[in-house]
Amino acid sequence: MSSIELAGVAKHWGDAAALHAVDLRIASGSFCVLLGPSGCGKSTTLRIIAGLEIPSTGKVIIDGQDVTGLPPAKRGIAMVFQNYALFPHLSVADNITFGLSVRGMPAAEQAMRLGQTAELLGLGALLQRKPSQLSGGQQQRVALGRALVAQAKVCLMDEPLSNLDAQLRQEMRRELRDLQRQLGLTVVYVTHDQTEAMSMADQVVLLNKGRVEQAGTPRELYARPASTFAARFIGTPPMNLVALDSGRIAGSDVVVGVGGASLGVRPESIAIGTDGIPAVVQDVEYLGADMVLRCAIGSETLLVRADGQRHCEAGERVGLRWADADAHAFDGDGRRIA
Amino acid sequence: MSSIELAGVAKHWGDAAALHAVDLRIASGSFCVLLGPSGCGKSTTLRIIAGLEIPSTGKVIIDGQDVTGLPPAKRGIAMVFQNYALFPHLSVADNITFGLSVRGMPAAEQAMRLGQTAELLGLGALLQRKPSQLSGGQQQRVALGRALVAQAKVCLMDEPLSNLDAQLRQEMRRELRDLQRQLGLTVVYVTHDQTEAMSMADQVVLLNKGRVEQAGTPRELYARPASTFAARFIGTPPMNLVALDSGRIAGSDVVVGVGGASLGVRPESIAIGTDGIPAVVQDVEYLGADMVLRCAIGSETLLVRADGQRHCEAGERVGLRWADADAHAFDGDGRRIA
Amino acid sequence: MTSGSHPSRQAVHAWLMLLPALVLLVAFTHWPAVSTLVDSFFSTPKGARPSVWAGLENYEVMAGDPVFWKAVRNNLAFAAATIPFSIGLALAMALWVNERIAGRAFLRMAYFTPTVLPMIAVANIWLFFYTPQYGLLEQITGALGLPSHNWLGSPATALGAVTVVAIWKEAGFFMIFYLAALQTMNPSLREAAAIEGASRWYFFRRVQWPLLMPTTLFVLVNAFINAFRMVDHLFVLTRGGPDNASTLLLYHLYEVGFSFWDTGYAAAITVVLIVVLAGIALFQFFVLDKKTHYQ
Amino acid sequence: MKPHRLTYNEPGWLDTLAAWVLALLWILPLAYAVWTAFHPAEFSTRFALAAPLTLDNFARAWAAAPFARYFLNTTLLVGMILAVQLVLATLAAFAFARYDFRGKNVAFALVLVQLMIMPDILLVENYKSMARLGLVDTLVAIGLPYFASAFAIFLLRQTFMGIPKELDEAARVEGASALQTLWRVYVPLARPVYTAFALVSVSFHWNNFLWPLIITNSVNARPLTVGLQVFSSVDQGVDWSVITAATLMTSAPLLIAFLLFQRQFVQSFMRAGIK
Amino acid sequence: QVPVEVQFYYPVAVGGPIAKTIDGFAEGFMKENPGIKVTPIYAGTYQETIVKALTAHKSGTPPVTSVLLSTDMFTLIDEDAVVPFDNFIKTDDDKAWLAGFYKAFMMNSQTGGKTWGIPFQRSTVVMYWNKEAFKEAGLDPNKPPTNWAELKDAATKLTKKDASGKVTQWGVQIPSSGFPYWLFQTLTTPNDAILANDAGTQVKFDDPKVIDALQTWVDLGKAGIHPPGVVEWGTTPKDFFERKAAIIYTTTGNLTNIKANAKFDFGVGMIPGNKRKGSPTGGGNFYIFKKSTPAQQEAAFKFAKWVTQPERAAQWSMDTGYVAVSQAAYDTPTLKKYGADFPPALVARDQLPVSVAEFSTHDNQRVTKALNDGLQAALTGTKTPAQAMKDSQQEADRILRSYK
Ligand SMILES: Nc1ncnc2c1ncn2[C@@H]1O[C@H](COP(=O)(O)OP(=O)(O)OP(=O)(O)O)[C@@H](O)[C@H]1O
Ligand SMILES: Nc1ncnc2c1ncn2[C@@H]1O[C@H](COP(=O)(O)OP(=O)(O)OP(=O)(O)O)[C@@H](O)[C@H]1O
Ligand SMILES: [Mg+2]
Ligand SMILES: [Mg+2]
Repeated sequence: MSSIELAGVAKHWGDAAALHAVDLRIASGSFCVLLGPSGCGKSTTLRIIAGLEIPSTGKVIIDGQDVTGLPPAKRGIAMVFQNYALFPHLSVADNITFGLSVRGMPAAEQAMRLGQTAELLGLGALLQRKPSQLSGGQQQRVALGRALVAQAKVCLMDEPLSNLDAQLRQEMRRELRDLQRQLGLTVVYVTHDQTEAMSMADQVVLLNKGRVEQAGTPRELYARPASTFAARFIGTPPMNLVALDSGRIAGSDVVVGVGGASLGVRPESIAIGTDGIPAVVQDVEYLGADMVLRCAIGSETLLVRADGQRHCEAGERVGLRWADADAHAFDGDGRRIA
Repeated sequence: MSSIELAGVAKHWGDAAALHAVDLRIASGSFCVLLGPSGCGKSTTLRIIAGLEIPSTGKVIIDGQDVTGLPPAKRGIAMVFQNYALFPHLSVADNITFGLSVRGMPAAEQAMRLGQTAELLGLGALLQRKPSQLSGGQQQRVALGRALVAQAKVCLMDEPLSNLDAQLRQEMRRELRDLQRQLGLTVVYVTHDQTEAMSMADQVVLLNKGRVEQAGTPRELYARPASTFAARFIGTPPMNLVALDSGRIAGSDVVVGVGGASLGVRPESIAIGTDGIPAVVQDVEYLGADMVLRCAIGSETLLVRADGQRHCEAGERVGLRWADADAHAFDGDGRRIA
Repeated sequence: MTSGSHPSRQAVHAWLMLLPALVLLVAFTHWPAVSTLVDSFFSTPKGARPSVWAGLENYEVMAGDPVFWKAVRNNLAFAAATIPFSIGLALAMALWVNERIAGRAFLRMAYFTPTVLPMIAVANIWLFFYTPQYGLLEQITGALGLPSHNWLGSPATALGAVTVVAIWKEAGFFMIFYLAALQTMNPSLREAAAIEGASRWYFFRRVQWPLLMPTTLFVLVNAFINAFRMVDHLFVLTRGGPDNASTLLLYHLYEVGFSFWDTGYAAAITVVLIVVLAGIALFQFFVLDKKTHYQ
Repeated sequence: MKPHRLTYNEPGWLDTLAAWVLALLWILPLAYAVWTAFHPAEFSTRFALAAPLTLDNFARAWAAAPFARYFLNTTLLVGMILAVQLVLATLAAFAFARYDFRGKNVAFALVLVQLMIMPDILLVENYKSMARLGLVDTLVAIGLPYFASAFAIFLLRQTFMGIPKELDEAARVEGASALQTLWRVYVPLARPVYTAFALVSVSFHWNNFLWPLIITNSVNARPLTVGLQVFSSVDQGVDWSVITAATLMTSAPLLIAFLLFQRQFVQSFMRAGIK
Repeated sequence: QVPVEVQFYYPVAVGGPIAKTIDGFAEGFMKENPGIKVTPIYAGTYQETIVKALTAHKSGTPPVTSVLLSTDMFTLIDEDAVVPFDNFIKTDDDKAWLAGFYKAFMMNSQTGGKTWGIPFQRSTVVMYWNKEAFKEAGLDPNKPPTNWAELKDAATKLTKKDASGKVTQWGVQIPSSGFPYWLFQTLTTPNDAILANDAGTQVKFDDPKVIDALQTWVDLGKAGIHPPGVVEWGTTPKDFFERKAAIIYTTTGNLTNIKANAKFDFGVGMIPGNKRKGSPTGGGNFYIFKKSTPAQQEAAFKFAKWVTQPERAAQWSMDTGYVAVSQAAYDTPTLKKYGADFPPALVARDQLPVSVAEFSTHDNQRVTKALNDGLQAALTGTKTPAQAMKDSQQEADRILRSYK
């Protein structure tokens, strides 16, 4: 069992700072998802945990032991690299079993584990190929396989499913989650896919510009975003943030029941009908199961998620409504109020 | 304006066949999305259009001209590679303007276009960096920038947004779509993200094991899947396919109004309530805005999408209902019936 | 070329790119080499006696020339020692100075000195190292209480002494190419291997070594050829002596060609040398090239 | 203690020790040359700390030949040879590495054959050619037989073959012609190898002796080694003091150049930016 | 009128700014002979010079004249590269000039009644001894050994060993690398053996006197008073400076070097005799190449004659340490004074009357190699002297078969 702790970890490259004093605690056997916009420092965090980068300041503690100076090999981790880092001259099979043969595992057991992993990832027919003969998604699965086969106590995954189709992805998520539970792995998982973050994580860590913006369970992040950044980042389409002008929606005389500088409402919390706050549909985006309407109130616009089967046209006048519990208030700095 | 046509294009590597006689027509100025499971031949199709691979058989016709033997440079295309293929020795700026300077565009114009593109992609602060100093998503944006800056008539994109966070992705989609419309580009776009496919495409081409499974508008594919493969592939969670046993749901005595070997119903088309077809909730997956229930009827299970705010527990008994228009029937080979 | 354009146009482009180099090669290598081949079938012209067709006579002379065979034997021993040692050392050196080792710039220069220093001068310095009584080697062995030895002057050690100098020179030379190749290697592979817990040795064996194969192929072919054409230091160190104990093929060839001025015989040796070398080197190349992973 | 560097890719102390021992062995001749050149002759075989320093040996060596002119010639010579070699070899290597054409293997074999042919063997023939071209006693004549270097072609071919195809493809999609791709992608990516070749080629031609001696007559066309050779004639026995002084004098530019250029051997991140 | 151009290749075999002296000669000559332009071209060592000259010759553009080893005479004749000087000897003055060279030097310059080379930088082998070492060993420092018995005796006394029995100073050292045959002649000549006939077509390696001479050399080593194995020529002077060898045999060309570097009093003496006295000559001659115009050849001849005039020969001798080529040179005031100040400079001259030609035959290098190999085989103990010389003889006979 392996817990992971980052204490005041920062990372600079010359002037450029990728991480500013990050503090983080990942419980042993939990599934932690790192989330955040592109370039916010997710991979860097992962690489520091792995021991591939040395933090400029701060400590990395795994299982209570300070491992900041320890080489990766001694940390008992497995990793899926964002860029795969497959060995180009080795076959898929050899890539996957690389770590096993490093540890001198008997060939028979290697073969067995390879078989299992390959089946899990649907790579059975490709074991003799070289990475250059694989499709992008297949390469990614090999990278995943290499990390999974080791069954290391800590598994770091950097967008391991980003190049897979939705279906396979769905399957993989389930398999990963099962595996993690079954083996009691501590997983640190980077993804930009919110559904993934929401459905898999025990803990979501939201990074922004090298700082931890919010850390908590998926529900917490969704239900009580700590800042406008968190509010906008989680949820597709994102939470609507409406500027308030002394309690009214800016540019209108609609009074809302909260104070602060802005009001947040999730598109899916808004019911669309004929009554409620009057708004004008400006734009319709069709998404299959549902559709997203852009509606204007005063000088502000709100996105509203509606059933995909419903018919709606730009220019239509509609009424919007949401429950008080679904309204979030933020102050001028974007921090949550209360 | 540039239309693209593939006529009987096949591609083999030794024994392995990546494409079997694909026929495809992409109208000039349209946005065509290639969709399909990992390894189905999407990238290969794109690379054949680009001229990076020579088809084993068949012809590639761009704008009525057979370009099968023409080198990539002469085809007037731009391309985002699935693996980015950034020039590691060039700065971000030089990577983006590579094509412009190769074609001898005046420096002033290059600088202008670079500025526009960098701003569009949020790369302004990184122009002097080398690819090795970028995060994964930043690299992907550079790759995108390199293709966009050329404003070539045909733009091929291989999962250009797969490593971006949801928000940026959303923005990018909009920008790409705008740009495509504005410049009248013909775009062939590979993605594994259905929302992307649905929201962006004029035409979706669904590939399966190197064959075109179905081609049509997003609505067509969603509303009238041509096969069980297409039915299951599009939509998250996918369409439920329930085996029928002489007009009844297998293992139960529930009679449904259609014939054939299986019945398809989308999870979002199923209403959950207290009356309707009786079912037992087996499992609940929480996804933020909504949740997915796995419900059992007889020996079959169905996924049902429900509102995320609703409370529901495994073991609960519920009633399911769907409209006749939402039921799809497929024959024993998985082809749609009528 | 993977991509598109018409095969015959491709060929034209390729030949155009080769043309300048090939023209010069033909003019200054192949053409003279062919004339050497022709010479080898003629007797050596000597003043009043013009050269006449001699058929295989020069080759027969070679077959019966004990010094030639001695040189062949010496050269095989020389090659057997220099090739593996110089490649092995070059690789070790390159691996060291590729990494952040203490004093890297100095180490790099130290290993490269054999290439920078002119061989004439260096041979004289080695001569001092090997000199009996007060030479460097003697000063060291003397300090250790070992008996004095005439390294270059006794048949048992002359070839070995010459071989050491060759290894010294070659290893530093090849090091630079291995170093360059290592620098182009993808650093994430090392990271992946580090994560998997691979030791440095394991990483070398399973990843670096196979990925260095293109360079090794290059180095191997060159080491092999150099083993048969490195002679500079012999001129100063032993001149093939004592009693041909350290004669190598090319040195023998020089003697025949530029001391004896027996151009016909020299041509015959040249032809045999080139044919054998080319045969083996091209065989090495074309066999190993197929097995080499290039990217 | 706080680590500042990644330990996983660093050599351990055992490696460091071995590397240093080997380096000290390897540099011994140079170290000896430095010792001897700066001390009077009687210390050329005795290593006493108290030995007096002197620049006499350098003065004697400098006076023995028109070294200033030779330096100029040699610099021009190696510059010219290197430039031509690089251009020709780059083109040829590119053709071998990235084109498929009939006769490729034969052509490559023909190139490789040059490696086996010792240039000295071709002395007489090449002298005749130069005489016919009227080039005897010119720098060009020294360089001409070396312009097409099989060594460089082979080396660059190996390197080019290792350059990720993705980058070639990207360049071509961007509209680059073959030559543009070569110049803007292949050449910069192969930089460490170019550096290696440049160092080796310059060293070789800086020190090459017999052919330049034979083909040139006048001070205006002769390289350094011809001047250096004055000291290597051993009729009077080896005078290590002056040989080493002359050697250091002529090799110093090379050593300095190496120290400067060895920095060019930096990770080229050839696959960065490729997923 | 266009001046006649004379390309002149010369080797440099001794250290020092020789090129400047040569350039000075050329300038001096041109001043006196305005119609001639002499271009001196430094061509490396002797070996490199002949490679350069013959390469140029084979390409049809040889130098007009060159200084090459006297022993290369037969090679050059065989290659049909040179012309005899006899064509140019027309006046009495010319004849007197030719007759003025020491006989010993002319032996390597003439064959078949023709003169092919003109002695220029010539040398001979002499003996150097360390006077201090003599004193320490209880020998008279001013009485060097004059015959083999004395040599052996002195060498035995001069050989010093340290506590562990390792020799720290050898009694005598005769180098045997590179060109052992030449040093060997310092043993065969006193043993009254001549290795080759004048025509260069016949050698006598298996002559008992030759074998005996070789046996003597080998025995010096076996007796532990001469270093074992093959002794490097190049390090021999250093061995002498370092007092690792008390007596050495080496060329007179080393005199300047030894004078400058020996930190002890040393003597220079004639090679010890046995049945007679004697030593081989060595060094280089002027040759004139055939493929040049008669005018050029004539000019080259003039130059050779001019350079070997007594004053120039004297200066050359002092500059280089080589033996001046004629008695007249030694009679010039400058050289006389030099000899008076530094008597060892005259030893070589004094030895000339008993000196013999350096070993040379047709296909010279090949025959020489046969002899060298035999000598080294005997010295390193792989063959007995008799066997070694028999093998060498056989090989030489085979090579020379076609010249009879
Ligand atoms: N060089 C090759 N040799 C053999 N097979 C290859 C080669 N390149 C690709 N393939 C195979 O061709 C099939 C199609 O590959 P392609 O890259 O087109 O897939 P894709 O649809 O882009 O998949 P992904 O979404 O995973 O990128 C794959 O099964 C792949 O393994
Ligand atoms: N070698 C480097 N030198 C300078 N800056 C770097 C270097 N490597 C990364 N960075 C910067 O550090 C920041 C964090 O990078 P990181 O790779 O951790 O981002 P990320 O969160 O993984 O983003 P993505 O989702 O795009 O992969 C980025 O802004 C990146 O540009
Ligand atoms: Mg990242
Ligand atoms: Mg793909």
